[in-house]
Amino acid sequence: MELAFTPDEIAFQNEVRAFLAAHLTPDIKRSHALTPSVFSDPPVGNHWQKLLYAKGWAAPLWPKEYGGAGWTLAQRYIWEVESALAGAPSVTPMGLRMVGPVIMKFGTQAQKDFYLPRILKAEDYWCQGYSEPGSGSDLASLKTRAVRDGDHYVINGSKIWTTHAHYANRMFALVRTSDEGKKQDGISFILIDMDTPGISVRPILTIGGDHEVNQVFFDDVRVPVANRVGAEGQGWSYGKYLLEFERGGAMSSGRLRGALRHVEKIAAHYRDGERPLIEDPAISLRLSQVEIDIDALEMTELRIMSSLQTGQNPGSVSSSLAKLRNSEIKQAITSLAVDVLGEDALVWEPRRPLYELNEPLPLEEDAITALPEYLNGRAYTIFGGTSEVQRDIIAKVVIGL
Amino acid sequence: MELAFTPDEIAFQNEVRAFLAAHLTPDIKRSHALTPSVFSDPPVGNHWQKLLYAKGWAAPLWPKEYGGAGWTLAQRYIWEVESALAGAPSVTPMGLRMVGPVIMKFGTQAQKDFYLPRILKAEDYWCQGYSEPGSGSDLASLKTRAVRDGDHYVINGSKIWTTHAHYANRMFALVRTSDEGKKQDGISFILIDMDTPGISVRPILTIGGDHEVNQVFFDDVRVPVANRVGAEGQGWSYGKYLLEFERGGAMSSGRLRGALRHVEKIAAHYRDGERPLIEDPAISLRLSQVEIDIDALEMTELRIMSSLQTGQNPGSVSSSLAKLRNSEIKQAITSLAVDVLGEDALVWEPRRPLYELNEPLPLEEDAITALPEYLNGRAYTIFGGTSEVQRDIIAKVVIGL
Amino acid sequence: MNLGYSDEQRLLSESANNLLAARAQKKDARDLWAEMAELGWLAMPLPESHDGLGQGAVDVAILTEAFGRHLASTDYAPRIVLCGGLVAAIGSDAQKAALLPALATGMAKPALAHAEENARHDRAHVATQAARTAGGWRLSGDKIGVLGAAPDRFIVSARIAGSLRDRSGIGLFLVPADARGLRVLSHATVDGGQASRIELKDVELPADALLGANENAFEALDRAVDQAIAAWCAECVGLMEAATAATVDYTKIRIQFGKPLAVNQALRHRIADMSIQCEEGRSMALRAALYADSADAGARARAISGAWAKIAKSARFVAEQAIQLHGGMGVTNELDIGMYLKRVVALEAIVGGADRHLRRHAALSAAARAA
Amino acid sequence: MNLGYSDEQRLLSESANNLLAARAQKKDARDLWAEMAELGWLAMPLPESHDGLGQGAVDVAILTEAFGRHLASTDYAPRIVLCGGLVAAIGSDAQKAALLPALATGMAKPALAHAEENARHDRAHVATQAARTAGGWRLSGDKIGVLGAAPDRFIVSARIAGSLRDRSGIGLFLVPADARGLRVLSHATVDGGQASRIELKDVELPADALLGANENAFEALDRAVDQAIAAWCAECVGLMEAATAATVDYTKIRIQFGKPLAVNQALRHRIADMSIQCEEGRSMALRAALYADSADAGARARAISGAWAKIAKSARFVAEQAIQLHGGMGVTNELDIGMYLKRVVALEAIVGGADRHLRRHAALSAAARAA
Repeated sequence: MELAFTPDEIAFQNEVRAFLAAHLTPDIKRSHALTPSVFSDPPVGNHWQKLLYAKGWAAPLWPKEYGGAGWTLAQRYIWEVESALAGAPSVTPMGLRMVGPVIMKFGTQAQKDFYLPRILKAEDYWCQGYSEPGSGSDLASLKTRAVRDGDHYVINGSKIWTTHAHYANRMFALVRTSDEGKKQDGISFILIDMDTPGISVRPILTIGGDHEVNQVFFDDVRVPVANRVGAEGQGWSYGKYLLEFERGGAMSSGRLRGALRHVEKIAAHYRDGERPLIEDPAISLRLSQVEIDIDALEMTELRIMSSLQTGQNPGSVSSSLAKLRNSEIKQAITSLAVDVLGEDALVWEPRRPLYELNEPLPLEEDAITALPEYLNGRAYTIFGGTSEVQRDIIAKVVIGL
Repeated sequence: MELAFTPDEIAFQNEVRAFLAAHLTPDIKRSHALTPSVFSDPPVGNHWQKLLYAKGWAAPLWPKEYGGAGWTLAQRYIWEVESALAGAPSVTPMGLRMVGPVIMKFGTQAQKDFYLPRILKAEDYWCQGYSEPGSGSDLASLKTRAVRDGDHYVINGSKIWTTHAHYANRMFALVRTSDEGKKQDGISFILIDMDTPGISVRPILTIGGDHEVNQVFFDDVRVPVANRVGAEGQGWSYGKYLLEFERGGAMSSGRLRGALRHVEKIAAHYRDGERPLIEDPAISLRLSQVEIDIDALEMTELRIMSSLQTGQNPGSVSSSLAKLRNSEIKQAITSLAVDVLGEDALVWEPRRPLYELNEPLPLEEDAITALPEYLNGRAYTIFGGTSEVQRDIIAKVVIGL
Repeated sequence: MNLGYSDEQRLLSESANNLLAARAQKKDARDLWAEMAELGWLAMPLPESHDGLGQGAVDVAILTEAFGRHLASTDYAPRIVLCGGLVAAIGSDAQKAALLPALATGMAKPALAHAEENARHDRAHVATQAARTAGGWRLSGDKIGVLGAAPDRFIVSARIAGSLRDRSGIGLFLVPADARGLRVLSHATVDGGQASRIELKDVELPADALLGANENAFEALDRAVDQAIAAWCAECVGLMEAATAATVDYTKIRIQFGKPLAVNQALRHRIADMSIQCEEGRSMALRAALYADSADAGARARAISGAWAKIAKSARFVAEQAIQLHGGMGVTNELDIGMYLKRVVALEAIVGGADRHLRRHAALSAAARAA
Repeated sequence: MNLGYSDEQRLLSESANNLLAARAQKKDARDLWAEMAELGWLAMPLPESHDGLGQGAVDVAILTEAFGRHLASTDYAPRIVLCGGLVAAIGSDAQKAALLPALATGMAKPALAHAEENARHDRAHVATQAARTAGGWRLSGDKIGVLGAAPDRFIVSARIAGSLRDRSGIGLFLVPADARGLRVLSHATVDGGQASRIELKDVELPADALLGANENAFEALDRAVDQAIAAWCAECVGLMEAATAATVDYTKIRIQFGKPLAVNQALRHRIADMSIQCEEGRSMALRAALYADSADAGARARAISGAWAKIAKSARFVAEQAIQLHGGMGVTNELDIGMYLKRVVALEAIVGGADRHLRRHAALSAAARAA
């Protein structure tokens, strides 16, 4: 058993650091740091993805035949940690980590040839059409209907919580193509051009004041049948595959560590009288508590990675646990940041994007995002499967009833 | 609205303090303090009850016609606070607060004449035969059977968690007299002489090493039908009346306050190097946290009392809430005490009763009970309706589904 | 001992809640402040000697609880309880006559400018300097978190003597909004209100600008802030109860997997915990109100900080869980549910968090034990 | 990076768990210590130069995890890891030769006498005095929490120089159990074991009683205690998993209101939380083991205290909830379920609680930031 990296891994780590030093400019870092959304702003993430693409690093886990980096899990882990600690933007997962693998596994050759390179190069921006008003955790109850009409499906209904739908040019969606059998049956997986007539997008502002999510309406939207991935009525299983990929593929401890370092930075310049807040016993204990929680999650992620590397299946408890703890720790970090603000947590800055404002901000740049991040971050324990659903999943596996 | 006492109430408070100064001897206090059980040791509590009886204070809430003190709720509250802070033993509730009110309300004249004075004078010691192995929170599923045979019931079965059954000379029990209808029907409330042939008592030691509870076996135990209280098959409603009386009648904040003062006392003589532990920031914050929690419970109890005084019904949320918070705060206090012990929490003293030992104890008298109290105190959130059941009750009322 | 409301208090509670509920439903945009003046609400805690009604902290709490329930009027406590309370407590007769009747009619809109950078809710932290001049005083310094939209004057704490966190040597100065050398930078607040940072640069004031000619105003300030906290405790109770009620309603209506969310035991227990914290909060807010006017400063401070330590934590829990149980809808601006949390965050920024007040409670307890 | 067990480690884990499970089932009363000696378990972490196997902290953790799961052998860590580790680290060749082979065969039963009243787990708190004499040393002082039944000798920490909590000037002395002036007061421990307080009154020792002639043994002691904590972390993981498994079994069998307890979502979520804490505990115990032998004392100490802060809290939660979910039966001596909690309480008394180690972690982090 060995926690240290191999010489090859250390060489890779150095290469990553060199790349970050060369390409992660202060401007990019600032744009990322001044985005209080749960996700990176699309222009920021896209710009970064293009730089990664030029290096061949856009898709860490895609096989090389599809233009992926073909990294080992350890390499990907090193990448995640280094880029998070350096303050790099995160690249949207919607193309690379969500629809990409589904197309790769279940798509036709034509679909692969057309979509995969465009995902890789950030030429397309995808959004996910899963949730609907009224469905929520009970995703399979979705009602958006796709009715066959010759070579097209005619789609009617509505999707909600659609991240970056106002920016995306494509959507992958689960739609109902049949009412027969169980509700999970009769769901198909379909790729939709966002400029197809009949689609309208209504912005939904989050409580932090950010525009990340939307409601998308479909009014007789005609989508070619050729845009269906895999077999009709099998969409649920593809969607589940994607969700597992989404959760199990998370290596979140690096990003948490980066966020904690940021709070430490704020806590070092806020003061209580003469004393920097980071020396306040209550604050320093909470910083240690979060650090320890990140250490635990990191080791858990490394253990999962280690068993994946040797071909073992870490199981659904692992992915639910990682999702759960990641979201709880993120929230603990954002709460701590707001407490560090003290009196300044009163100050509200609604203008967006912050990194493009030319006027002075009402707080220091380091501190200005803490409050909207805390508020938007309430979503961590809701989206992608609520904490309650994760606990249901874990209990089911552990208890077996 | 007025938090202060009236002149009459202040006069009463002074009377209580004078009584405690005169009768609560160091010996009695010591016996009580050195009992790590959830309940007072029967000899200690009985002795104290006899002193109270002599003063006419044995039964605060019984009407005067039955020999009760006939106090107002405010007087009873004053009594509870003063006697708890002074370190007085608690008197067993089984006679005075549990079976007594049931007999008073549902018993025959003969039962009242015989039992009530004996309860008042501590001539009888009662135990409660409710729970059974396999029933637990689902009390109504009880199986101990009483079959009519002439003027007697013949009882077979077993009761468990029977506090002080090894000391009691009487038991009030719920027994099944019929299998017809709902399981709550067919339960009768019966008074049993503990020296009736066929009764055997098996001690159950708690994890703190104390003998408080027992399992009681009934093997063809013949009990006169005249010992049944109220109508056959109506026992469940009497039992419920009693449980409500037990919970709603609690005025527990005084006793919690006394327990917290005791922890402060230990924390003042334990030291970390040169510094008394009570000056340790972490300990002093926890002491404040508990104090605040007690303040809140006290105000809740006073609010309940205030609405009872004006004839309002505080409702079942109040009694569940008081039970829940009382048990949680008690546990917080016992945990804190164990943490104050530090290295000394390793030391185990299994001998009982501690107050009768003539050899030296392995720890200071003030500290010796902390560990068994913490362990036995795990029962607070289990007995008398688990915390989970209390939350079920509150949710049912609040949600209405 | 009697902890029930009087008939008048019950009536006040009903009328306040009815009025605010009706305004919210009609999206009534008429000036609430003017209506409150008409109803006598602004006059409630002000002294009878100056057009006030002389009512106590329990009555104020009835009002602010209703504000919390309906997410209304965040200006009441800072303007009436803090500014009004300070003028009533230590103002000269002339200052009282000038300000109190105008507060009662809603004409005067003063704001307390006390908090400063790095103060971290230490109320004796005053770096702003007040220097004596021939004609009176010259003030210089920066203030943050000055509550309320467009104040017409400020009550500015400034140090006359002593060093940074000394309790002695602090004075309160009446500064008109148009004073030379005063710069007001207003900003939005997280709870949808307005506040400002102000910069005082050699602001010249007459001698009678010093409130009550009092060069040691800390005690009065400390008490007024505690009284405002009592009002905010009650506001949080209203807010927690409203958030819990909204959550109960939502989870009963929202269907998931063919059943209302509210049948899930895990959510039921969460709601039970929210309800428990509402009840405990109500107890503590009542306790805070009953101690707010107490002559025993130590007992008052301990009761207030104890109540706030409990309530700030409970309110944060309840408001966060209300969002969690509303799921996706909870994290949007489409529902009001996020507003409860924002108001709690704002109050913690104003008053200090649970940690801060637990420490104050512990320090006061240690002092009480040593005495 | 590779975090999987080797085949040897898997085998060790299986055989340890099988053996202990079989002993528990048969209520096997034969001396476990002798059997462990035979199996080579006692020799595992001892140096190969002296009949040891030279295995590392991960292997020890495999063993102690099994002890935790089966509530077995609380003597291993104090005797082998602590005493054995100290002698191996700083003992002279003669001391190693005298003690280590005897430890490996189970013949020697030493105990570390280090803790003192008022130390509160400050490892540099040593009031016991070691004075130089013509023939060697004279020791006086009192020790508490000396672990193990009937030790045949003690390793006593005593101050040669410096004041109460100085890290320098601490020596470790080998003191035979029958030394004149030594009084051993043994007592039962909460986890069902034995420990003692010892009083040293002018105990005369030869010059070579000082371990390794080392007058600054703090670093070695600090490291040995951290290594023992790594072993105890793993023990807690075994214990937590066993308590959780027992709770799952019980709630599936126990019928209430016509259904198994385990169908209640509130209990299911509790069990999910217990499982999560088991997994996190496993991660942290592994981390502790991987850092236990690290040359970087700061990184080691931070990893150990971080792991223990997490695990102590988790283990207390899991053990308390295991009792809660067993209901009435949980609070009796009729089931083993209370033993898990008692062992956790004992370990916190020995090692210090989560609070104490969180503070150590924070202090080390502050030092690292300052560096």
